[in-house]
Amino acid sequence: MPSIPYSKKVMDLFLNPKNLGEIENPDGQATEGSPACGDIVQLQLKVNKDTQVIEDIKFKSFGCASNIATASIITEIAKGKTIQEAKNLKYSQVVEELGGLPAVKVHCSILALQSLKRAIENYEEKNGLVAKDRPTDEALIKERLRGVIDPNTGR
Amino acid sequence: MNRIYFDNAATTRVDDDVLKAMIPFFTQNYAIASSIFSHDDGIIAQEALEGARGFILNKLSAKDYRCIFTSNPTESNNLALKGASFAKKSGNIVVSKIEDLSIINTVKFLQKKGFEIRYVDVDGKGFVSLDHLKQLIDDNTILVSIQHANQEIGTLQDLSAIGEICKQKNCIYHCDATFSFPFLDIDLSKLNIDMLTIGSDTYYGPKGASALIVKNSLELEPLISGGYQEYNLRAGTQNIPAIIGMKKAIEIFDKETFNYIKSLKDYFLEKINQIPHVRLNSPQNASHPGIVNATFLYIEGESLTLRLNLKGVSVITGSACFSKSLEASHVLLSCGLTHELAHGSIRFSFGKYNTFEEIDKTIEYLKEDVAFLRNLSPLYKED
Amino acid sequence: MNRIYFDNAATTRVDDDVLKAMIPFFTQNYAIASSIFSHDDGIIAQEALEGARGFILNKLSAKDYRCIFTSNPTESNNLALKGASFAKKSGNIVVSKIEDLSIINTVKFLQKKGFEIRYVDVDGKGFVSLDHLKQLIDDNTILVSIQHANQEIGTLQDLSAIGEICKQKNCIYHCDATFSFPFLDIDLSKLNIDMLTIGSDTYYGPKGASALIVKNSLELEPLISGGYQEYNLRAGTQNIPAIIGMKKAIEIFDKETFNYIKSLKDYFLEKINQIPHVRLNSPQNASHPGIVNATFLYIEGESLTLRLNLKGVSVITGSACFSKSLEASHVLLSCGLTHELAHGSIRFSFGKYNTFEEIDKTIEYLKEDVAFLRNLSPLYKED
Ligand SMILES: Cc1ncc(COP(=O)(O)O)c(C=O)c1O
Ligand SMILES: Cc1ncc(COP(=O)(O)O)c(C=O)c1O
Ligand code: FES
Ligand code: FES
Repeated sequence: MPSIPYSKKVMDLFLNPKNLGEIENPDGQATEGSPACGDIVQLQLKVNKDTQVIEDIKFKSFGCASNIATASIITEIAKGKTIQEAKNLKYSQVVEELGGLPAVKVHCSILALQSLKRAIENYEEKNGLVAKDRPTDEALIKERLRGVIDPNTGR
Repeated sequence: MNRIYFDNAATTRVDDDVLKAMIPFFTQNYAIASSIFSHDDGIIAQEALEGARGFILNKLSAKDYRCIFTSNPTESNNLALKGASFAKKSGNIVVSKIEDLSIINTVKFLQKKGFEIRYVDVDGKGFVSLDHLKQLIDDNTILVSIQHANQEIGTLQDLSAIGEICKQKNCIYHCDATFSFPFLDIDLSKLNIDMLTIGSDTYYGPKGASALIVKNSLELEPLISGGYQEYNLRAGTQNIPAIIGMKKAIEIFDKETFNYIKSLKDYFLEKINQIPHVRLNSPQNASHPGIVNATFLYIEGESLTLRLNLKGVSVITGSACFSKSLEASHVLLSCGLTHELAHGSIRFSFGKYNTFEEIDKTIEYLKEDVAFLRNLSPLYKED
Repeated sequence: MNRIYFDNAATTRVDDDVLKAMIPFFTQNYAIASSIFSHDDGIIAQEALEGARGFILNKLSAKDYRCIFTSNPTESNNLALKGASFAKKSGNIVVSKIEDLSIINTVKFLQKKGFEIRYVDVDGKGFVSLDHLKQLIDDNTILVSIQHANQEIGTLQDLSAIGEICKQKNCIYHCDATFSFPFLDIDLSKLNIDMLTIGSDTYYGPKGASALIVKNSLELEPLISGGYQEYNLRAGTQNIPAIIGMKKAIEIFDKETFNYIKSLKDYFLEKINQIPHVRLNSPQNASHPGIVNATFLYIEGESLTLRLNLKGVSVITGSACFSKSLEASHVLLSCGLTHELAHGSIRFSFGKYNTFEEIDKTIEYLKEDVAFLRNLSPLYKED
């Protein structure tokens, strides 16, 4: 059997993504786009205001298999965690959970993770937990992805 | 599982008759062709080689032309562009924006070597603007390179008009006909083409063969130095089995093959209407008979090709996610498609070994997979 | 008539097992290799290609090297010399005088582009003078190219000593091993070789395949621009059937094959003593196992090859009359042979499909034809 350079886990989540869809009246949400390849990830949250625990989380993706799988696994990991715990999630951890990603596709996991962090920021901002939001423009995305968007190295 | 191969624009299965024609040149007439005063083995090889050369020149009605065999169309295109440019030493080169990478990256290389490169615009369906072409050519233009059939969307350029412009402006015209020959007739006695690239492995011939057809009067600097093969323009032992296979593939490519492939395409175009929100990127007329490029709105192409692949269908996409360089197809972008539209584009290319039943199956798979991926997409709102 | 083919140094018959290994890649696994995220057909091709690449690197104990597939040894040699020189931009290049034309004419080309070329002397049997080599290399030397086995007389150079000199002098060493590999082991973990050219069609592999093995750290300017194949150093669809054939040919070339070919040569050397006034141009030791170059004094080589050809024997000569350029073999002249001696030289090259009986026959023919031609010769006075 020939091997597409995706792990079994990535393929499973690509074919059967978890937490797919949208939340009505989300407490926080973000839509991130990648300047590298033009894909879009949307993430929405329901957060328990007392415990700060993420009670529901859903995503949509206009991206490749790696992007879909990463978004999916992030929702699984984040669900039930506090926003603080979720914010500390490292992308290396996500890649590991996925059983690795081809180097050229690592940036897709960064993108998905960024939308989680942005969705949390959006929640914090709406609830007066942070002072000011910086708009997500291309410059900001490039800054965040700096060093990880070289498609040949994935770094 | 029998796979459904709809990637015939990339390369095709070798025809059994082609392979049969090649076999003796592996195990019987295997000698090299260069020793004309020497032994019969070499002379047999030489005659086979020259036979193929004459056949191809004749097929193209190329009277005052040489036929230089190379290893693939990329090499032929490199020999044409680098060869003519280095022979001329300086000047500007005009190419269309939708050429194959073997042209695009060759002119980028030539730019680094001091040549100026000018890109002709194309319209929404990939047709070169003849007005823009005329504007771009000036006294310092040494070379124009504009393809025949486009490799991603199938658009056919008007070679006669382009050749006429180049003739009037007195510059060399190179045409990359890799993807059109022998599907479409090319008559060099009637067209103003100075150099023509043809391939082998997209019409049931083998890999390892291609030719650059070059006017006798035209000077080229060789890319590859060494022995005195191929009019001293391409050194190295010729790949005679592949060249014989190429010849055979041209010989057996007939009107019937053309019509069958075209009927597959027509059938597919009829069926694809069953899927909503599909944008056809290929032109309706003046298009290669075997190719359909379509964008499935709101979804990303790599995901779709991957899902189709799991069901046994081989296609490719112009999505950035799919390419090694994470850049969307330069052809689609040059035709004015947004990144988003290029993202969801799929190339279906049909060949003589495909069947109508394969198309039926693929349409069913497409319905399922497109619906699934749209459901996933943040851009898609059900009507 | 069954011909006697003693031109195995030019090219060999493809082994049936090699052909068998190639066939599926014409008609089943025919897809191109470049789309790793795409369809299974492409991935199968990719894996076969990378399998062959890994196999070859491993065979050569090439740890920190890339294996760049090209269309033939001429192209590999061009990529090595032009690629490294253009990357370095200026300097001098040192080559032996007895290299193949694909090296000799490439450095002549580079000379026109501004590089200085220096030629190392060889002795009467073609061995490079290591002292002269040391003298020629200076601080501006960017590249040394000295072959392994010579294509006309079989002389084997001391790669270890040459590599050591290049290492000390800190310049790139390219070795053309087209005619030695896999007859002779080459262990890149022990030799100071930066680039190595290997072929396919002189050891029962197909035409259309060759590789340039290049140290990872070494920078090259590509000859052929286009798609992103072969580490971006050689664009164009890879000829996978030929590459698979090359791999198979390496796999099945064993000690037994070597010994059999060597025994044919030894037998021939023993028998040729029956003919008077024969000068052996090949060295006794450090010589390729399948080649004998001999001068039949007082006669002209083209006449002899022609007579032998009529009796069904295929050989070639270093005579000026035989070559397209009417120049005697540069190899023999560089070894100090007079034009007269080069004139009567014949190359016999043996292969695994030859037999002892074929040698017996050829010796008989030689006796007749040499006598006939000497009788014709104004130079020959019977003793
Ligand atoms: C129009 C055109 N030109 C050139 C090429 C290059 O072909 P190859 O990669 O076989 O050299 C292609 C390949 O798809 C093509 O479609
Ligand atoms: C030592 C050597 N190098 C290079 C070549 C060139 O080989 P080709 O003509 O197959 O490219 C030959 C061919 O005989 C050779 O013997
Ligand atoms: S989303 Fe485009 S490469 Fe992954
Ligand atoms: S005698 Fe005729 S070419 Fe030498």
